[in-house]
Amino acid sequence: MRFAIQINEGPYTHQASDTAYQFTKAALEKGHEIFRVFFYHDGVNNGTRYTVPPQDDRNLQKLWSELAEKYKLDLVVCIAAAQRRGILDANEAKRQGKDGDNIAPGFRISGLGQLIEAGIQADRLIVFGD
Amino acid sequence: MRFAIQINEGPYTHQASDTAYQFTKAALEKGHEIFRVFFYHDGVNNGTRYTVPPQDDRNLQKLWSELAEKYKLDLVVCIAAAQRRGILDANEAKRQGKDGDNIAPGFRISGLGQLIEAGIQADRLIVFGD
Amino acid sequence: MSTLHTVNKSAYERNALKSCLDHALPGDAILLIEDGVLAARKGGSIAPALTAAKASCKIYALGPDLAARGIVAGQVLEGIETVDYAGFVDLAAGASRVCAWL
Amino acid sequence: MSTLHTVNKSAYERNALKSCLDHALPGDAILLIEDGVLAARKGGSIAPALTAAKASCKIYALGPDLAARGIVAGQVLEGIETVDYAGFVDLAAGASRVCAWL
Amino acid sequence: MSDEQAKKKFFYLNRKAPYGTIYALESLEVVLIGAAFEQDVSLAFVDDGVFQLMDNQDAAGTGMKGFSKIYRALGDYEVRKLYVEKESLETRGLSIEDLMPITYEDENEDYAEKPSIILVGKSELAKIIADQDVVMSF
Amino acid sequence: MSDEQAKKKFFYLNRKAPYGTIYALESLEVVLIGAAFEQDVSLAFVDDGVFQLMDNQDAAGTGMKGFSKIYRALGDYEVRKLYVEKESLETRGLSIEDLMPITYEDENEDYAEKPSIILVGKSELAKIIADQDVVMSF
Repeated sequence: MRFAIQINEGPYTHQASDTAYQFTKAALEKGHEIFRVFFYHDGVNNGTRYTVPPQDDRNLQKLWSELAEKYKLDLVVCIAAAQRRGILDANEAKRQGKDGDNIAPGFRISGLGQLIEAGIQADRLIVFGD
Repeated sequence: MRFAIQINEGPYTHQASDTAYQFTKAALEKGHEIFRVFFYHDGVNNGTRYTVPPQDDRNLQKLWSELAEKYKLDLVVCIAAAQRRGILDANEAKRQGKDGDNIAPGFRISGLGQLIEAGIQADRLIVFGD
Repeated sequence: MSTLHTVNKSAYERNALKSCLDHALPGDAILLIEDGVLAARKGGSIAPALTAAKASCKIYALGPDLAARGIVAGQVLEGIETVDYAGFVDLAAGASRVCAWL
Repeated sequence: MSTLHTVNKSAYERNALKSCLDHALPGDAILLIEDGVLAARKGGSIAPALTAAKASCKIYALGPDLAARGIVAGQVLEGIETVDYAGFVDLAAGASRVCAWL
Repeated sequence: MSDEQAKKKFFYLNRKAPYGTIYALESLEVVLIGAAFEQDVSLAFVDDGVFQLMDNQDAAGTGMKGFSKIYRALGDYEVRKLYVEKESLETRGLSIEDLMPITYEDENEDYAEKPSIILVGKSELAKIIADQDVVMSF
Repeated sequence: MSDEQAKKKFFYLNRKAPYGTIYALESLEVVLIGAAFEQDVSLAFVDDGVFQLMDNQDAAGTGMKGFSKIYRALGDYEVRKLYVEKESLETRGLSIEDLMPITYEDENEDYAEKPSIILVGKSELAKIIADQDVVMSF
């Protein structure tokens, strides 16, 4: 079966990203397909490579990046939500006249249409949030 | 009177930063002193200069930076909370081996002791959160 | 000396206002802000609890938050006073401590 | 075909579980996750509502979330089935749609 | 997605008040983008979500951007089914007269203005949910 | 701040469950840092905050870091007043036996172990709040 995942909250503050990660990993290990993971609202904050969580804690950004690499996951950060919250890739940084970017490996910035498309293409959309 | 302000949530997602800003501005305009504004939890996300909100919307980071400049406000971002969420100044970036930083003008990163000190030194601590 | 309690959550969604009312002492002030102001509208199921609390506490609602949510003057419960941000500052300065029910 | 409803909020703090129960149809499944699992503990004031819902819906709770919050096996309400993340995936795959009550 | 058979039923579940959090606004942004995909779209306003449709919203004093006008424009985006739950209104002391009027022009009836808001009871809404393909929660 | 007169009463109001959100953990981090400032410190566990003190917490299966052991160490930081509200426990079907034992060593009584948890009714807690200088809410 083909799943799509929507994550509405950033890492650490709410459990949403943790639960979504465990669900996604379990689905992949069962042989299901993940069409896309879409990060919306504060969820875009999962995609910054600037985080440095305590050494004895999980690093959610790295967990997502590694899962993406292993399974060729499509991790999409919503551009409108990212602009409000300060998540940039090199292109966006240039376009907005910012002096740096912070997107993490395996994440890409794109539009809300990618969420709608995920809803259309996937058999099930699962939303994790506050 | 001397106030201290604690902000627990990031910009846009919750109204906490908006309300805290309006309160702080009103207090200053009434001649009160603001000992410190302390950004904790997701509140640290108010201090990134990478945000690009829609042109017809308020820019909370800029509003805080401008208020800080006008009134010599002390805007402190909690270091532990900032590390979890990817807010860095140049020192922190170097210390953590990151390739850039995103702290906004007028904000500084420091420890939780600054919040306790604010509680001790101020006549009133006001907390804005979720 | 008295406490200023702030409530920023909808009483229809969360238990923050109820918990605040349970812990406010006679003479305390309660200020409804952000989504907390939704409780201040006449006719809602939370209105009787607020009306009862008025007997011992002074209750305020932040005007800009009422306006944002389309609650106009005549729709605010009798006896709830509307204040602006400067009024919020005065209430905080006038109390001995501020307790936020987040 | 049936719906899988997820509830991730404490029923003692918010109205999400109540709203979910109000909109679940007979044959639907309800999965308590994150702070939502707190409702699954025996003896709480929300227990009768969940017990009543069991008559028409199947109710599940996420085991790792129960464990994190110190709710051990014998303390879970009778008839609530504990599942792991793989079981969550199976429930989502087995329903026609997933509705999150955030 | 021009094939009628391929249309999916998208359902936006709005349970939160506006302004205190951004969910109402960012939900609307999804609806507007989603309209271009020509799916079957319904919005539901349940619990505090009914406050999103309050008439006379004026956010200027808070410093935030008001966005209530967008709801009125939904008809232009072919978004015409706004289910509002009766019980949620009643609990909050509201009636449909307290909500802003939202209409669309019916091209099959000489562009007559018709109301987009549909009052439903919770048992009716439960059946509507059970008929959807994709449920987006905010 | 060595002058006894200058001590302030700090009150940490914990109303949220652990793990679903980070507030419980980051509140504890403030308490630990704050202990070095030698103020008069009280913690209150009200509403879902009482779940923070549940015995037998094991977060391993969620991938999150468990932190319940920190509560047991509070005594070493001279944090000895943990007010737990009776009514909050009762609503949730809990009793004090469901909470982890938390103690401190009383240096005035030959380091005897004494319980840090103090059960209080809500009217009693209301009076305790009215006696504080600084209320930190999470």
